[in-house]
Amino acid sequence: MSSSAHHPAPMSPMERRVAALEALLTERGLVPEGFIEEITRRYESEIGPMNGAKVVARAWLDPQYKQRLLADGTAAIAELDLGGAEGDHMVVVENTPAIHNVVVCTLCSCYPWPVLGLPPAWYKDPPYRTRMVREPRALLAEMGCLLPEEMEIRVWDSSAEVRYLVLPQRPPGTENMTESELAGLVTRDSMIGVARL
Amino acid sequence: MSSSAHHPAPMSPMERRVAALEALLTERGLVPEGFIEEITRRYESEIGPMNGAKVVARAWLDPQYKQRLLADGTAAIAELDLGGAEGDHMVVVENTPAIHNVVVCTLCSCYPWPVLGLPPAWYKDPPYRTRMVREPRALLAEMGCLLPEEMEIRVWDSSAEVRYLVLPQRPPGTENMTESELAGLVTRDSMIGVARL
Amino acid sequence: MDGIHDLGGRQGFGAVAHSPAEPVFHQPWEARARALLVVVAGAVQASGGEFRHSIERMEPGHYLTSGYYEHWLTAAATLAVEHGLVTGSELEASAGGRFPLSGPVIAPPVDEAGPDVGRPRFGVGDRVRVRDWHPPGHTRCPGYVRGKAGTVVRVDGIYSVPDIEAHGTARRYEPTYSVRFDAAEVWRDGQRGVWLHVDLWDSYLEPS
Amino acid sequence: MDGIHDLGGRQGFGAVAHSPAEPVFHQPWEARARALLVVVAGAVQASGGEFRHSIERMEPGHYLTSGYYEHWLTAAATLAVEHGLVTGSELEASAGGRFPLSGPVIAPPVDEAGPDVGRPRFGVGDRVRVRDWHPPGHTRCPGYVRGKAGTVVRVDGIYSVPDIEAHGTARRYEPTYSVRFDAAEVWRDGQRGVWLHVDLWDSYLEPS
Repeated sequence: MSSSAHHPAPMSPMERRVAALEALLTERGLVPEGFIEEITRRYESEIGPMNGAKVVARAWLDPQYKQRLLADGTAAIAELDLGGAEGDHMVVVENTPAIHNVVVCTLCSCYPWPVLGLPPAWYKDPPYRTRMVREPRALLAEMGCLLPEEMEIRVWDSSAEVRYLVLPQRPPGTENMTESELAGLVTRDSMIGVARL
Repeated sequence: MSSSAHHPAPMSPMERRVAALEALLTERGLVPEGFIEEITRRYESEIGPMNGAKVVARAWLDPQYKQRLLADGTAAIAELDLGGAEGDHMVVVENTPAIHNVVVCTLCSCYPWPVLGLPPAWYKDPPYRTRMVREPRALLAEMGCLLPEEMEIRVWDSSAEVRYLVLPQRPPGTENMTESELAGLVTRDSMIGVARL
Repeated sequence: MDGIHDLGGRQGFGAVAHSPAEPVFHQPWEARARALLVVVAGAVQASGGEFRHSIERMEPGHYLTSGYYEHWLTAAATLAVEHGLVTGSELEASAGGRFPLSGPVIAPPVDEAGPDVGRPRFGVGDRVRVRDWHPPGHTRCPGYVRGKAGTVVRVDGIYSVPDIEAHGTARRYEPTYSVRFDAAEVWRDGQRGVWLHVDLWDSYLEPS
Repeated sequence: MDGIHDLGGRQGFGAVAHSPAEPVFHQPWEARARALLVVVAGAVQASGGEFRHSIERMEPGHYLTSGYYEHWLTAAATLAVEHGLVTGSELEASAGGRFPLSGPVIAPPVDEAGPDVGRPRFGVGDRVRVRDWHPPGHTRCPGYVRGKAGTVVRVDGIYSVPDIEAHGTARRYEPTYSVRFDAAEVWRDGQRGVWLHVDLWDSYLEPS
């Protein structure tokens, strides 16, 4: 055993607070064994933007699926066995050559977990939440998403129960790709709407 | 020389920042010798609520002075040799049995320096600035200034060039007091309007 | 509550620290904090409104200088204390230091939820105006659209009103609408071709 | 600028830490910081508007977690850097650590001040409405009265408009008015007998 094992790094204040709450709740019998590890594993490995990418690829390949997806996002997404918390009321908004969609939550951090996983830090921090509803064209450009001046921007503030997924445009030159190859092209950012493909 | 003189307390981050700016400005020849000490001395000993208290006591004793004070605060205050920065445009607002006045600066910390000195920390901090324009009756009560429900409250937000002084009501039982005894009764809080006498 | 969380359109926050990909949790404690909120919310049967409001009540300086999972931990601890699962002094003793909790609820408790709204009052294309109000409790009506007129573009389901559920056991159900606002009318800055869509409960709206 | 400094009516800040009397300066560095602002403002000929805006541009989390004299020091250092008296790296080297400065001006520079308003447009008793606007630069028009109607109770002198002077060397002069608002109309909370008076420049107002 190395000497460092005898002297682990001191806990940070945040680690101490988390450990304190966990210890007290465990003492009260409120934390089932393995619960924390299991929920963490699920969010780290089972959900994430790879799920949304499958939905997008399917919509690109299957016009009838796309129609169902735009008409009832929740049901069409459930066809791919996706759903659950923060995905019970899904609305899918479609990018076109003339329209760009982008999603934000100004009041907290609402995000469609089943299709995109947990939100990245920048989505939850004040700069994005303050600016995306005030100056989306400038902010998108700053984030590397330059839109032609005549392109209409539709910002969706997830302030109630609906969660939004952006359906990006299918990039040109992808005519011969398989569904799984297409899914590999779809980035998280393109489904939030801070990038185009 | 004690040993502590050889090991002065380490400077706090704020002390280091102030020292850094001071050193650089001094190096550029921008800080006249003794300037900092002189300006500090003036704000620590020459200006303060004792000045406003003189104005109030005079107004209580001299009805004509009071009339001039309410008509043109700056000029009447200047009669007592008071004036200067943040006191160039003074308006005096009078408490009556039916009206209570209170002063705030929601955007920064404007305050009538020549008559009240520099503002206390709580006047400049968010709780006072947020709440005095939203729920003045509840906040005044919380600060110990309980007003009858039927008393009208007039809040003055010092958002432009005018600075406000509240003229408190003269307390009963002070008929035989001298001007200087009366001035001794007048508190800073009563001239901001967070207390009555 | 006109709280620090109501950030839409506020200025001075600088650049977005964008990263195209990042770990789900940056530190192991973030994952544990997140799971503990699930534990507490389940144990005390907290509604979504009550959970969100427990974050909104954080001391504003703390809110702005801490990340999302510190918000969740603060919410979990606050709800645990408010519902009597643990005490603040137990938390501080166990943590060996300060354990900041959120501030108290400043709105009165809601005993009477008022009548449900079973049918949408508005349809797609209707012009509506957001109430120009300042409720002291939890609300999902963002400040930046209050008093503004917009157009209903979608009628969604019927959902529990957060303003009610955050403040007691009473519930009221109302339709929500997606309402479209011209960004130039909201910000009066002449920008063109930008539409802001906000999802709003029925009682947040008036006919326009 | 809809900045963190525009605090009137915001909620969640808790109790006022009132003390009936206190030292003018709590620490010797506070007095020195205050004096250094006077030095810098004099050296760079900063207008009141430019000075205030240099505080308003502080990172919002820093603004809320620091006191008044840290605001002044940050303003002094920011103005000194922006006017080329010192550099940010000189400050950090000399301080031996971080020296946070305020963020950049986000409003465009003002070259044309526009015409002065030599006579008051409004008189005592006139009903006026505050412009419902969101200027990106410095302004002394608090957010909580924007769009609200009130009554002129006093006409004051003619003063340099802060919105102009904060952003260049141009100046515009206008009358200011003290405008009275019924607190119940501002906050829609039914409170009675409370009048809010805000001092506003001519161009902030429209006839009502």
